[in-house]
Amino acid sequence: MIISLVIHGAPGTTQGAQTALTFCRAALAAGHRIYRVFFYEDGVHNANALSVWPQDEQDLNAAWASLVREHELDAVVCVASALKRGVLNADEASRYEKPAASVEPAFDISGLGQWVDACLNSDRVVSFGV
Amino acid sequence: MIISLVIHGAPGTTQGAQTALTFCRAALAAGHRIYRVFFYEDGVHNANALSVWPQDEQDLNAAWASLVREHELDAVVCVASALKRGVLNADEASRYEKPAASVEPAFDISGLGQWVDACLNSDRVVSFGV
Amino acid sequence: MSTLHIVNKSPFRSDALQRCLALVAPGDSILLIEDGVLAASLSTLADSVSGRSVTCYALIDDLAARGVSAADTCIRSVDATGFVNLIVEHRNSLSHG
Amino acid sequence: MSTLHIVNKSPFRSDALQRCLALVAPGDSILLIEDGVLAASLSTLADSVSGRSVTCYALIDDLAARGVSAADTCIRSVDATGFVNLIVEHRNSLSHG
Amino acid sequence: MKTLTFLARSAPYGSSKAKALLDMVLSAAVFEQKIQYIFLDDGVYQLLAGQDPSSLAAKNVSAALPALELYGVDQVFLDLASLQARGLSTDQLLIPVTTCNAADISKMLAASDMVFSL
Amino acid sequence: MKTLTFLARSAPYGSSKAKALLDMVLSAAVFEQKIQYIFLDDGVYQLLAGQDPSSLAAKNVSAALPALELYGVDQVFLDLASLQARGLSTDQLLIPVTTCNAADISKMLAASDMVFSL
Repeated sequence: MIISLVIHGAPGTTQGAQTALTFCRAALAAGHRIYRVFFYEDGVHNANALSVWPQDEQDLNAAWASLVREHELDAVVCVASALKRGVLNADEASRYEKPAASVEPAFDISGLGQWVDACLNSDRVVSFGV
Repeated sequence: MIISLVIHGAPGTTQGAQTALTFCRAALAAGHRIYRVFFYEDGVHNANALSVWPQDEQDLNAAWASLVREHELDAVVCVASALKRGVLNADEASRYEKPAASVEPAFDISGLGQWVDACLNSDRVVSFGV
Repeated sequence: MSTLHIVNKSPFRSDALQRCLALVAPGDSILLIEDGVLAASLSTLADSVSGRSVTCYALIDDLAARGVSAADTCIRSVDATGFVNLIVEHRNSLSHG
Repeated sequence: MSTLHIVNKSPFRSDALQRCLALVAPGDSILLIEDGVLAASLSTLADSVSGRSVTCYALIDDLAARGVSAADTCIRSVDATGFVNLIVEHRNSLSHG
Repeated sequence: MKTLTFLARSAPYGSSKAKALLDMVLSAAVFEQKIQYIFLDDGVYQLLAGQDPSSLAAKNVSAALPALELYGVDQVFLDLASLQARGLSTDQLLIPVTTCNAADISKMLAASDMVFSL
Repeated sequence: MKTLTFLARSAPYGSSKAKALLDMVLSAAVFEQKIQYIFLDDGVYQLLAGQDPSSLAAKNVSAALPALELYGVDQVFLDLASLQARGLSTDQLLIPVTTCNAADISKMLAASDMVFSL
């Protein structure tokens, strides 16, 4: 089955991002196809490349980046949510005259159209961290 | 009177940071001394220098930075909260081998000891965004 | 020697106001802010504090934003300066999460 | 043609479970996750869905983390694979915010 | 074409949820999907006339409501019980909406491909 | 020395609030302030024995509880009504605590310089 995920919660603050990660791994292990993982609102913080987790805690940002790379997932960060929260790629950093990019390169930054596209092309869309 | 603020909420996601900003301005206008503004948990996102707000919305990050500069406020970001959320100064970016700093320079990054110190040296401590 | 109880959550979605009412003592005050002001439009809040020597306030900007008004004259509107004054007048404040 | 209702909030702090129960239809299922599993330890949930052809599940990792267990055998524990299967078996899912 | 159902259940201004769901609705409308936009629980406050968030430096969420029909979002519902539980009535609302009850919403959910609730 | 009162009212693991308040308590303890640490509402779940969050890749919040006294945090209270409302009893708790009621908490609040609640 073709499944997409929408993630609303920041890692560390609420549990939703962790639940989504575990769900995503289990869906892949069961042979389902993950069409897209869409990060919305505070969910975009999962794609922040600058976060530094304590050594005695699981680095949830690294775990997402690693899962995305390993399975070549289509991981999309909502651009409006990301800009407001300081999650930028190099183009945006340059355009808005910010000193640095901050998005983990395994994630794409795009619009809500990518979420609609995921609805159209998936059998199921599951929301986490609402 | 000597007042300190503790801010738990991210700007834009919940209203607490905006309420705190308005409270802080009113307290200053009434002649009170703001001993410290302590940003904790998701509140550290108020100090993110990379955020880009839509042109038709108030830039809450810029509003905080401007208030802090204008009144030379002691604005402190909790280091443990900030690291996990990717709000770093140049020293930390270098130490943890991250590509960039992201904290607005008007804010200091320090520990919860600064919050305890604020409790000891203030007549009132008010929490926002819990 | 009194506490300013600050409630910022809708009384319909969260139990924050109920938990506040369980702890409020005579001489304390309650200040509704943010989505908490939605409780100001209900008569139940005024009934709950009636006879308990508890004063209720609501932040006027939050009422106006939502287009609601206080159901009872016993709930007083305050602006940001009034909020600061309430903090000064009470010994401590408790922001109910 | 049924819905999987996902509830992730404590039944004591939030009205999410109540709002879920107001919308649940025969053939639907309820999955408790995160702080939502705290409802599994109460007999009231089992009573609420009794006779309504609604099946209740709780995520086992979330029960174990909090040291609570389901009060009633009618609330079934599932792991992450079971969660995925529930998503597959239901036409859609509704994450109650 | 898919049937997408949106449950607007949060009061405006206290959080970004009302705006975040509205943005999803408008995006889905651009792609011409079948949309059911249902206001219930605290979401009914989004429909109240007379909102003025200017002093909060926030955008008026209700300003977009009259334009929903232009976007092709013509299936807008209001849960009457939610409105009444809050001491409100339909003549206080900014736009005309079709009232419904919990059983109606359950039926709409059963006929939906995907459901989003904020 | 100031009297700081901490109201732990959130269940562990669903959010970072339990850990965030604990970190505040421990920091205040380092500065040797008078601390009242009160577990009530869903915060009573923080005291339950048998928590095992290893499969959530989360740290066990309750692991720090037995060390509280070493940090000088010896005023730890539990709201008995909150515990009972959740179908729990004191013999299910990880550490011994002094039970209290709402009136006791109101008195502690009145005697506090600052109050923090998460």
